[in-house]
Amino acid sequence: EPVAAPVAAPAPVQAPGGYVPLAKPPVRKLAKDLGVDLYALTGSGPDGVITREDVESAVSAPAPAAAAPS
Amino acid sequence: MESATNADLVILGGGSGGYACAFRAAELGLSVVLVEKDKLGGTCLHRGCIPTKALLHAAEVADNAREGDQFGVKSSLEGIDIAGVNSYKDGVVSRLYKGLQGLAKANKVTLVEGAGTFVGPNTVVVNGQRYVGKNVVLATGSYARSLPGLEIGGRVITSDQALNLDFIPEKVVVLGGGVIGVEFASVWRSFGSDVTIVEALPRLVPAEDEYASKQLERAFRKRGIKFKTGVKFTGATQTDSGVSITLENGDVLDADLLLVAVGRGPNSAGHGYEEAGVQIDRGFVITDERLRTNLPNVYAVGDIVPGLQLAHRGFQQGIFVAEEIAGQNPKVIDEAGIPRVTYCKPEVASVGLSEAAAKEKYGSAEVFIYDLAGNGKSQILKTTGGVKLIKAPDGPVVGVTMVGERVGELIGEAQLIYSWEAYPEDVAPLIHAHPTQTEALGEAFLALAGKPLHVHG
Amino acid sequence: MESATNADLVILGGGSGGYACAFRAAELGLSVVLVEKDKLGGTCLHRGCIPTKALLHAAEVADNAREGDQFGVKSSLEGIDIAGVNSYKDGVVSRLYKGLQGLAKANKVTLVEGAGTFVGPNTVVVNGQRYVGKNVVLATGSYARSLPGLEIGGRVITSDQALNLDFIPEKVVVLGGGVIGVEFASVWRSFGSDVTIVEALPRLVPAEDEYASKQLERAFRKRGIKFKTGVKFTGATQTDSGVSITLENGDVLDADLLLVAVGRGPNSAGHGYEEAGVQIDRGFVITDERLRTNLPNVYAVGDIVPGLQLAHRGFQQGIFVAEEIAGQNPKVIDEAGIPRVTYCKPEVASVGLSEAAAKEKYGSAEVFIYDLAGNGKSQILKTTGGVKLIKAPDGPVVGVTMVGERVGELIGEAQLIYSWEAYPEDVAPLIHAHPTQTEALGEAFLALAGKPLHVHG
Ligand SMILES: Cc1cc2nc3c(=O)[nH]c(=O)nc-3n(C[C@H](O)[C@H](O)[C@H](O)COP(=O)(O)OP(=O)(O)OC[C@H]3O[C@@H](n4cnc5c(N)ncnc54)[C@H](O)[C@@H]3O)c2cc1C
Ligand SMILES: Cc1cc2nc3c(=O)[nH]c(=O)nc-3n(C[C@H](O)[C@H](O)[C@H](O)COP(=O)(O)OP(=O)(O)OC[C@H]3O[C@@H](n4cnc5c(N)ncnc54)[C@H](O)[C@@H]3O)c2cc1C
Repeated sequence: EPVAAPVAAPAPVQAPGGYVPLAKPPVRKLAKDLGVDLYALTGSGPDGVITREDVESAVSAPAPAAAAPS
Repeated sequence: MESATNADLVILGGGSGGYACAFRAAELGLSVVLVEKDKLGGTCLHRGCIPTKALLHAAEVADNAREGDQFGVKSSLEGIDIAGVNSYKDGVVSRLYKGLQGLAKANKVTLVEGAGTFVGPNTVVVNGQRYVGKNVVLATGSYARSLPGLEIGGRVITSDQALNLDFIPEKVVVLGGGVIGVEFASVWRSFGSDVTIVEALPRLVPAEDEYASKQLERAFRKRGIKFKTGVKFTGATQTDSGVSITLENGDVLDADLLLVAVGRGPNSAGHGYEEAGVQIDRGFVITDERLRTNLPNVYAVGDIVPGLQLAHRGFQQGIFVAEEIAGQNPKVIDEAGIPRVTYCKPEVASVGLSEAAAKEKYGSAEVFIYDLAGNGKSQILKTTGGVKLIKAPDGPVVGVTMVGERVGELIGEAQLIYSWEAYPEDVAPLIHAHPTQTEALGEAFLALAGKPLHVHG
Repeated sequence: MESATNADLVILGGGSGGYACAFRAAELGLSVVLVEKDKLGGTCLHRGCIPTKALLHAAEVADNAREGDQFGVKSSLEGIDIAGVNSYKDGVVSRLYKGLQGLAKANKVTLVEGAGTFVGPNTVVVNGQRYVGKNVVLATGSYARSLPGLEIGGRVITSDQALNLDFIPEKVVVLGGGVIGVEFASVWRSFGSDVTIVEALPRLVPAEDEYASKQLERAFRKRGIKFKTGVKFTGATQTDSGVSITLENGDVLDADLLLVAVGRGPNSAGHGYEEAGVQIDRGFVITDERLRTNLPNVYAVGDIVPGLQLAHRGFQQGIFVAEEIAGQNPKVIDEAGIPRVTYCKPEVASVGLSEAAAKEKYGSAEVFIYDLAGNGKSQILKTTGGVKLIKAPDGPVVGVTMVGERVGELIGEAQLIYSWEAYPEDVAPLIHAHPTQTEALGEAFLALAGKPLHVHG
C-alpha cells in the first residue's frame, strides 16, 4: 500500500497544540509542552504521523520556536 | 539546645503530601528527615480516605444483601455488626500502615517522631532537637472545621469520631453536603439510619457540575436520604437523649448525632510558621505555582496550600517539590487535571472544568450527556446516572463529570483524555470493551465526534 | 421471483457487527437493508455478553451475601432463586433489546426479518425477495462448537442452554478453560456448584499472558474451583442421573452437566457464501485488512472473520466498513488494540501484547508488575491480583494485563495508553485518584518511569 505523502497542511490559524490528526494525543501534548509547532513538522511515521522523535528532534534542532513556557 | 542534624530536606508532617515528597526526594538521592507527631500516613490513611472507603464498601455489601432479590439472590441482611465493620476497616488501615512504614525504611527516610516547630530560616525543632534542612517542606495538613459557636463534643461530632463509632445512629443529621458529608450520609443510610443532610448552598456536592448535583439528589431521594439545601444552620442543643438542630427557616431536626462536615481548615497554627515569617492567608500557607512559600527554600504541599484537599494532590505536590529541589524542573501541576471522586452511592467523579467554568473560560462550550440507561453494564448493576462531556469550542475536551455506581474507576481514563488534550476524534475510533461501564465514556466520545453508536435521542 | 429492492448497503446478520455497520452507514446517509433471521442484537445481546454478565453480577451479589461477615455485615445467603435470576437477566436483555430496536428505527434502517442467502454478486435473497446492494456485508456471526464425536443434547450443553437453565447443577464439568468456560465456572461456583474445568492446553485462559493464568488459577483454587489443565477429553456418556466424562489420563469425572465451551465456529455455511465464490478458509470468511472479501464490494465483519471473537470488535469492524463504503478512508484497525476482558471472579483484562508476544516481536521487553496488595481500594475489596506492563525496549508500553475483581473497568485507560503509544513518562505525572483501583495502573507507570511511589520491593 502506498504511504500517503506527509502533507501537514499549513494552518496558521490554529495555535500550536491544537488538534492535529497526524499526531497522537501524548505527542501533541509533548509538542505543546516543548513549544514545538506541529504544523511546521513533517511526520516520519506510517501515514505521515508525527512521532515523538519528530518532536524531539525539532527541539534539539535550532528551532525558531521559543523555549517551552513552563 | 543540642547539636543540629543536617539534611538536604526536612519535612514537617508525614501525611500524603509529606511522605510522597520524602520518598521521591530519597529516590533522587537527597537525605531526608520526615517529622511526624502522630502516625505516618496522616489524615488520609488513618482518619480519611481509607477508613471511609472501607465503611462505604461495607455499606455496599449491606445494600447488596438487602436487595439480593432484585437479582434472584435469596439473601438477607440481619443487621450490621459495627464492631466487625470497625475491625475490617482497622485491618485494612493497619495493613497499609505497615506497608507504608516498610516503604519509609526501604527509602532510607529518617523518621523523627514528635511535634515539630518551624523556627526559620531552615530549621525545625522537635523535642529540643534541631533539624536543619537545605530545604524545608511544610506539610502539616488539615483538621475538621466547625461553625462559629458550634462546639464539637458529645453528640456533635466530626469525621474523626464518625469513623470510630461503636453504634449506628438511628437518626443522624449531617451538616454539609460536600464530599465528606454525602459519603457519611450514604454509609449510614445503607446501615439503616434515618439521614438528613443540611447544606447552606443550593445543592449537594456544590463544587461539582450542576448535572452531578441533580443526579445525586435524585438518587439520594430514591434511597430515602433526606436533604435540605439552600438553608442555613442556626444552632444545636444537646440533651441526654439527643441533639436538636435548628435551621434559619425555623425547622427543627432531632437526631442522635450531628455530624459536622463543613470543610477542613489548614493546620498551620502553632507550628511557628507565621512567627518565622511564612506568609499565611486565612490560615493557608501561600505559595506560588511552584509551591514555594515567600521564604527561600521553604515549600508547602497538601491541604495547607489553597486548592483541592485531596490525598493524590498531596502526592503530586510532594513529588513535584522533591523533583524541584533535585533540580529536575518538573512541569507545573494543572490543578484542574487532578481527578475528583466522591465515593457515595452513586459515585460522582470529575476532572477538568464544569460546564459553567468552561463557559466562563471559553465563552461557550459544547456539551454532551450520555445516559447510563444505554450502558449495558450499568443496567446490569441497576445503577443510573450518566457521563457529561464538556468540549471547548474548536478545542479538546476540557471537562468530564460522571455519576453512577463505580464510575470513580472511569476517571483514570478521563484524566488522560483531559490532560493530553484529546479530541473526540482521537477517542472515538477506540471502541471500548463490551460490556463495561467504560463504554459509556466511549459512547459519549463517539457521539461528540459525530458518530453516535448506542445513543438514544 | 419478485422485483428487487435496491440499497447502498445490504447487511446479512443483525448482531454486533451487522447492526453497528447499519447504524453508522445510515448516519453517513447511505440506504441500508439489514437482514436478520432471529433477533436484532445477535449472540451478544441475547445469548452472549449481556446475559452472562447478568449471571456474573448475580453471582457477585451471592458471594457478597455469603461473605458479609468479612466486612462486618450480618448477611446470609439462603440460596439462589434461579427463576428470579433468569427474570432479572431477561429483564436486562429485553430492556436493551427494546432500546436497540428504537435505534434501528431512529436510524431509518430497513429491517428485513428472515434467513438471507447471499446469491452474489451483490444480492441477498430473503423469503424469495431479492435485495440488491451496491455493497454487501456478511455478518452472520458464530455458533458454539463441540468436539468431534461429542453431541450436544441432554446433559451435554453449550452456553446457549447454560444461560437458560431452570436449576443449578450440583456438580458440573466445564470443557474448555477459555473466556466462556471460566465465566460459567465462576458463576456456578458462586451459586454453590461443585465445578471442574478441563482444559487441553497447559493453563486456564491460555490466550492471555501467562501471568494472568497463574493469578487466575491461584484465585480459582482458593475459591474451590477445580481444574485439570494439559489434559485431553476423550468422551462423555449420559445416563438418566448424570454424565460421565473421561479424560486421556484415565480420570473419570461424574457430573450433572457437561458444559462444552471449546470455542465458537464461524457461521458461514448454508448462506450461499461459498457457492457465490466467497473465499472461505476453515469456515472463516477471508478478508484483507480493510475487511474486503475476494468479491468486489462484498465485506465481512465480526465473528466470521478470523481473529478475536468479541462484540466490540464487531462494532469497530462494522463502523469501519460503513465508513470505508462511504469513502471516509478510515484507519486500519489494530487488532491488538482491541481490549479483552474476561468477567469471571477475579476478572482478567488485557490490551496489546503479552510478554511472550512482545519478546518475539521486539527481541526483548521491559516488564513491571504491580501487586494489588499495595492498592488501597483492592485491599478494601479484598481482592488480589496485579497489573503487568510490557514495554518495548526504548519504546512505548505495548502490553497491559490485569487480574483482580473489577479490573475490567481499568482497561479503558489502558487501551488509550496502548493505542496512543504513550510512554511511562507521559502517564507518570498524572497521579491517579486515591483510593481507586486505577491507582494500581498509575503506580505501575510511575515505577516504569523510574519514580515508584507505593511500590514494595
Ligand atoms: C473523612 C475524610 C475522607 C477523605 N477522603 C478522601 C478521599 O477519598 N480521597 C482523597 O483524595 N482525599 C480524601 N480526604 C482528604 C485527604 O485525607 C487529605 O487531602 C490528605 O490527607 C492531605 O494530606 P496532607 O499531607 O496535606 O495532610 P495530612 O494527611 O493531614 O497529614 C498531615 C500530617 O502532619 C502531621 N503534623 C501536623 N502538625 C505537625 C507537627 N507540628 N509536627 C509533626 N507532625 C505534624 C499530622 O499528624 C499528619 O500526620 C479525606 C479526608 C477526610 C477527613
Ligand atoms: C456466552 C458468550 C459470552 C460472550 N461474552 C462476550 C463478552 O463479554 N464480551 C464480548 O465482547 N463478546 C462476548 N461474546 C462474543 C460476542 O457475543 C460475539 O463476538 C459477537 O456477538 C459477534 O457479533 P457478530 O455480529 O459477528 O455475530 P452474532 O452476534 O452472532 O450475530 C450474527 C447474527 O446473524 C444472524 N444470522 C445468521 N445467519 C443469518 C442468515 N442467513 N440470515 C439472516 N440472519 C442471519 C444471527 O441470527 C445473528 O443475530 C460472548 C459470546 C458468548 C457465546
